[in-house]
Amino acid sequence: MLKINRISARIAGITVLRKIDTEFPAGSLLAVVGRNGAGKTTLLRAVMGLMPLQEGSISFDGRDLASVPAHGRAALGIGYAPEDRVMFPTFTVEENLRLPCDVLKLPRAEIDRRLEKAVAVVPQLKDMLPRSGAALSGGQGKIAALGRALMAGTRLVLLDEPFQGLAPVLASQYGESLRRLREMDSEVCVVVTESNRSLLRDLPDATLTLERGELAVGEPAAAH
Amino acid sequence: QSKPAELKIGITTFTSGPASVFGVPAKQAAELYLEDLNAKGGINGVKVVPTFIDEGVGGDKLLSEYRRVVQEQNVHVMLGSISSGSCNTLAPVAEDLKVLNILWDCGTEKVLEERRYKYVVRTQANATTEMVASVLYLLRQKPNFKTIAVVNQDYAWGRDSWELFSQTLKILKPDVKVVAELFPKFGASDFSTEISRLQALRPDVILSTSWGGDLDTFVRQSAQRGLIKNSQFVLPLAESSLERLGTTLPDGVIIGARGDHYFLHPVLKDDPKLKGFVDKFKAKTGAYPIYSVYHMIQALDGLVAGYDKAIKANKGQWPSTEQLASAMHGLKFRGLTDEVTIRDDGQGLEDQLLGTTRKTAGYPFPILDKIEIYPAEMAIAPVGQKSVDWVKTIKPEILKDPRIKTFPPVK
Amino acid sequence: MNQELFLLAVLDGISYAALLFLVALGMTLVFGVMRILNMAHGSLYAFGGYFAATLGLWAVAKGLSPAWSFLWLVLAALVIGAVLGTVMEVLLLRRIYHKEQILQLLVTFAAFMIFEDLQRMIWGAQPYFVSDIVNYLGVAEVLGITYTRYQLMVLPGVALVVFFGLRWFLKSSRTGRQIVAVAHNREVATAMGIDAKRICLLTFVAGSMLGALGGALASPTTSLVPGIGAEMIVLSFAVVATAGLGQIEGTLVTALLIGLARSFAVYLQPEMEVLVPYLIMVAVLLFRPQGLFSVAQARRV
Amino acid sequence: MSALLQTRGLQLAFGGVVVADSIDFALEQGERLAVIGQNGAGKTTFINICTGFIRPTGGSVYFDGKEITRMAPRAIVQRGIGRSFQLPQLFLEHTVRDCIRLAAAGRTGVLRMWTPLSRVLPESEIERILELVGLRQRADDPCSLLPEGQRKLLDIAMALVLQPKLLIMDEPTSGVSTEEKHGLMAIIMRVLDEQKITSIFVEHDVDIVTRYATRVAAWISGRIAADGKPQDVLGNPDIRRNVIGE
Amino acid sequence: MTRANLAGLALALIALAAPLAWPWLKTPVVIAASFGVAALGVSILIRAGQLSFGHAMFSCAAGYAAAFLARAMPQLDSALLLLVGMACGALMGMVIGLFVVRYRAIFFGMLNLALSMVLFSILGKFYSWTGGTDGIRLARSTFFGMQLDRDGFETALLVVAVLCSIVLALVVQRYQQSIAGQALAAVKTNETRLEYIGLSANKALWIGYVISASLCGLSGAMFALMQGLVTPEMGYWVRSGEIVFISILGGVGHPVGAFLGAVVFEFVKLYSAALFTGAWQMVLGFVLIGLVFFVPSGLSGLLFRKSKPVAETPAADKNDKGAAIAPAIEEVRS
Ligand SMILES: Nc1ncnc2c1ncn2[C@@H]1O[C@H](COP(=O)(O)OP(=O)(O)OP(=O)(O)O)[C@@H](O)[C@H]1O
Ligand SMILES: Nc1ncnc2c1ncn2[C@@H]1O[C@H](COP(=O)(O)OP(=O)(O)OP(=O)(O)O)[C@@H](O)[C@H]1O
Ligand SMILES: [Mg+2]
Ligand SMILES: [Mg+2]
Repeated sequence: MLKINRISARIAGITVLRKIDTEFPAGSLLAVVGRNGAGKTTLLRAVMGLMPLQEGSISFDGRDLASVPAHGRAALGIGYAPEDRVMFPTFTVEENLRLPCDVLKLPRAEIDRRLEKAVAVVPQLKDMLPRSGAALSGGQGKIAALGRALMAGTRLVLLDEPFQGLAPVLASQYGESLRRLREMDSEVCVVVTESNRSLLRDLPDATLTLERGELAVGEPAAAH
Repeated sequence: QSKPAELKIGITTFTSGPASVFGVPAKQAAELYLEDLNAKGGINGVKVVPTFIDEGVGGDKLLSEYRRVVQEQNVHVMLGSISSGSCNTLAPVAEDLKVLNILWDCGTEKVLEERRYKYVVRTQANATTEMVASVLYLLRQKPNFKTIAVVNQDYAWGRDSWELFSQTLKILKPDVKVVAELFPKFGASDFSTEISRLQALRPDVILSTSWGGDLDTFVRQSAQRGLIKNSQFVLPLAESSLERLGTTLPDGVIIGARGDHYFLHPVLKDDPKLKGFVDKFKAKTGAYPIYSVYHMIQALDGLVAGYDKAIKANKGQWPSTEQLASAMHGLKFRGLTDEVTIRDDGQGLEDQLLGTTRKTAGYPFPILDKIEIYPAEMAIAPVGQKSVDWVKTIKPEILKDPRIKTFPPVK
Repeated sequence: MNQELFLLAVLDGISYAALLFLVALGMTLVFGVMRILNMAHGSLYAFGGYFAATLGLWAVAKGLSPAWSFLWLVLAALVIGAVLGTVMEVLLLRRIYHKEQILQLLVTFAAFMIFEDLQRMIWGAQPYFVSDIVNYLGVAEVLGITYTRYQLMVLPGVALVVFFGLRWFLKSSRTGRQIVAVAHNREVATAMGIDAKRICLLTFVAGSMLGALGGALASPTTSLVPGIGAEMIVLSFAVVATAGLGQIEGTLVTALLIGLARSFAVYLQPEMEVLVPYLIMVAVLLFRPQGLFSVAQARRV
Repeated sequence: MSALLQTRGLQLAFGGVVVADSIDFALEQGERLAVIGQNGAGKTTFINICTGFIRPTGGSVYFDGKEITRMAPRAIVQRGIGRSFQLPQLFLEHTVRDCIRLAAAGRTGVLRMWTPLSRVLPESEIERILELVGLRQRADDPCSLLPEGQRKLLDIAMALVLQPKLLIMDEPTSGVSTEEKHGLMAIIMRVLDEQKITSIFVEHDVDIVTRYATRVAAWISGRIAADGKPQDVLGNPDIRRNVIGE
Repeated sequence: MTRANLAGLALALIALAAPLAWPWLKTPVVIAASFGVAALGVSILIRAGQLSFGHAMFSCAAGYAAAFLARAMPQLDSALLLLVGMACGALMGMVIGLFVVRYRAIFFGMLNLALSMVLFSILGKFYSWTGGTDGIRLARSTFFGMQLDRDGFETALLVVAVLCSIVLALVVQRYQQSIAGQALAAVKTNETRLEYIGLSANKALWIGYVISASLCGLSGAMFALMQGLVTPEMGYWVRSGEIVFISILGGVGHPVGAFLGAVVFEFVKLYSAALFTGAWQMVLGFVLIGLVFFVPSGLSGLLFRKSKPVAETPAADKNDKGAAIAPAIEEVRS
């Protein structure tokens, strides 16, 4: 579904991604692991168009994303939960969740439907919906960010270090949610980055290892 | 001293800031005048080349620029300036630099009363003459008023002119009550509150020596709120706003001209020099000359007359700056209107013209009616005496002084 | 001070506050979303005023009824805001969003310097004044004092309409919500599908229009002279900082506070008039360092 | 009062959410306390109160026998509490070396403000500290170029340079990759032992807690739900259900 | 000796030598030195990320202090007046600093601006004491006990101004290497951490503020002596803006920058005022924009560029910083 063709990216003159070449197939759960600073966040940001590419290209359903502006990716069905959560503090959690669909000008009924589905996948959201986006702790924020990513991400969901800072109990609940998501929607592709391999357990179908901005050799690009 | 190839003069004038309403027309006048002068061969065969300095940049930058023009370009004659503040600043510097400085438009009487200058002269009247004449005109035209309020700009001119006006008024009509003294910020663009307050106070007379945008705004807002109909307005500097304000000014407002110049001067309006210039200026700029224009021409005429006198005294040789400066003192010359005399202290004697607005068919703005002209000699402190002391010695007889020229109403 | 004077001072204060509010609102809106303090905002005020006056003069020359003036005023503000706002955003600001805040401030300061001279080149140094609409609307008697209907009703009316309109817009409209989101975090907003570039342009243009609207509405009662904008910048800064940055309600309250204090100062202590806004600002910040209205900050440790 | 750090009845709520519910707590010299707990239970808030970042609405904090409840952070630091942060707090425009020096300057006090920064700490000392946390190669790089994990290391190093009596670390290993986690903790704990520094650290990783803590406190909704030996707390069924999960 | 120090020395020599050939240069050079000293002061704060749009108030106040004193005691030596100006700046900085160092970024800038406007308005309002907008003239007094004529006085002032500049640049350089100076630079990037290593951000800022205010004070006195005139204009906010402009033009990386900036500024202004009458502000505006776009580190950054690459402020950090400065238009929602 999403093809990454030998992309490189630089930040402040330093190359942080080197010729990454991989594919995210539909209906899979992929993990991107690597040490700190390996370039995991940068890879996801590149997919979201938040990071200019030095070379290479990314295509989605065969369409080159270079022609799609960064803000156009949500419309393609790509959802993103950033590493630092970022709930909009003046909206309630529910409004935060509705925002990406609202921006896409979806009909109200459709938004309600998606919201229902998100709550079904992540039951912890239910109590949080009326709370202010500013009043969440770190872990709650991660949950809410997941919910928001699901609202737009009907086809591809990118989660940046979702387990970081989660208490073990919440981490396993989070894993449950991801499983549920795949049960409910077998076509969706989920990409999770993680610096702490042990937290992932048996969740992913495949694992990509990043090392200093390079895909570690010997890893299968993708598998099912 | 040998004759220079060309005579460079520096002219400070406002080309930016609110006072550019005076500065820009005056600059145009200077260019017009010098074009003519140079076409006729300049001063004794020497062409005059002006360098303009913007006064609008503020006191200290003006000073830097003034110094630069004098020192770098080796200029010996400066015309400076419009603002009284600038005059007070520049006069001692000119003396220091030994450059002839003609105070060409500013009104402050203090500059020449506080110190005797060798190199600084003024080619027009000072504030004392202007304010005393304004009081006289008010008292002669509208003797029966009991209360007065003042709305002046908050800077030296607004304060000093009120000081002179109120002192003179106190001597000549001690029973008048001052009900409000308002000094809104210089360049203020809203007088609603001041006007509300004046409406509540209902003074018989409202004086404002403001000018430019401040005056325009004040008059317009007063007209909108009806204030101008209820109180007698006295606007000693409003000759410069007449054309701009158009029909906003109702009939009956007292207007001063800061001198005896007016394009419909009752005696000289058909004089070829005045009329010729007014027509030419109007053709070039589309507007009638205002007082700063007359003052500029007067200063340049004075300079030319001064050179002529100095060259004569120097047996036909080009004079040194020092000789020129001494020739300027005691000089008699004519600008566009009546003759001006420069006294020993460098102060010029210039008559004062005041009138009352009246709308006529001929112009899209009011003209001056009931014009009176006050000769300078009767309204100025003698050499060596300070104006603030002198105004206290004015006698009530001055109101009936036979030297005052009155003119019948315009038909 | 009797009751009559008191009411008068209140009326004066309100009509002045209305203008101040509009201008400051534009500045605070831009700051709230883009975190850029626009030093050239006062120039937009001046340009709005001059352009409205020019249109007004043209209309008078054409013999159009002054009733149309209202259209000119608003039209002038919209056009100037759109043109200058777009030019500034696209040519200058868009290139420096990622730079330090100090540099952003300096760029707008540079724009201010350029606009000051530009304005003089276009409109010269003569005062401009077009007051047909004020005369057309006439005066109302308030407690025996004549007061122009324009200042009594139009100015406060427009300010209130803009206030409630903007509140509603930010709260309830789709674009408004997007503006709030971009204000908080540009990158994540982009990931949510919001075109941050467009939103910034939109906000900046809207802010510019508000500044220009202030100028346009001031033009019927004010002479436009060079330097009028520089004055306004400092004053709206004072309002914006006192209000709390990005605070719309705060801006309204502060503008009223400053407007009223100013007019009372003219009655009671005229010497204090120019000092009043700054004294209020210092006093407020002394006790509420984040301004009158402020939101608790996100924790970052 | 013999405890090094003691709190009495700490009380704080954020808009209705109680994040400190009369916390009574005491820490003895030489302990290594791990703080675990649900997300949003109030762990960071507790640290923030103890270090003067937030003021509680009720209760008091004592350090070394003196009350420090309403003191400014720097006063508390000067009394001997150092801390590191959940999100590293660095001087991004300074080099790694200068960050260390500045941290040491804090120790030397205000009277030497005019001393050149370069003379605050002997070079050898700086090298030693950087060696310890593995940042020696990056000594002259600006902090802004460090990746998240190394920032975390520097953050901890800066707290260590202060030579505090008590070091409080907020999630020292979160965001640090698996490969480095254990090494990092081992080094830190060695230094703490050498210098006899008492410590508190917030940690989600049960492995690390078991291995390095002498005592564990578990937070649930603004309260300390369990406090004691690691095996006791980690074995507590309440904690297993609410914090660790099965 | 570094390249920057060499350049500073060369600049000083030129400043002393050029007026020998062209005597009219004395005024602009002294004025440039005066602006340079003020910009040096402001650049101290810029290094802490704090932009003051009101520092001209210290120059202005110092100028008036010197003028009042000279009026009361005409026999007072000019060198003493310079010191008085500096002391006045320092004193005011200490008092005002107590208040403003509690604020950061926009609030800091605006408070300074507001206070400078208070001073500006007072000077214009109370005209019986201050001479209103026209200001006060300073009569020329002795210089180091010598009664000098205009030319001699200007020369003496020139020499003193250049010497002061050199000494102050060295002092500031030394300050910036000190703990206090480095702590001030750290205020820009992380105050929380500063507090947690036991240093007070406010105190560091206060020290910097007082130093910068004294420099501006000296600058004001120097300016007043040169012009023989003080006006409220010296404290107008646009003047503060110009001082900031000069610091950025010169670059805050090295003390020489302030003086480079001042010289360039003074001459650009002088000649654009003469060549583009009525458009000199516009010229300066374009120069400033060009500067920000192409040489954000200023002239000194351009001339003595360090080899180290400077990281761009990352987008995420920027948003964070913004959030610290202002909580957006959020109230609307709650
Ligand atoms: N704003 C920046 N300026 C300079 N370098 C940066 C910046 N952002 C990231 N980098 C560098 O880019 C590289 C990759 O960073 P990235 O955030 O993608 O890593 P990561 O794998 O997500 O790490 P982590 O597990 O710590 O989140 C790192 O070496 C980092 O130092
Ligand atoms: N400044 C604040 N304003 C409002 N609520 C806050 C604030 N700071 C913290 N909170 C709330 O207080 C609660 C406790 O937060 P705290 O950061 O102490 O939790 P924590 O135990 O450290 O969680 P985590 O493990 O996720 O870091 C959370 O619900 C959080 O949302
Ligand atoms: Mg990452
Ligand atoms: Mg925490």
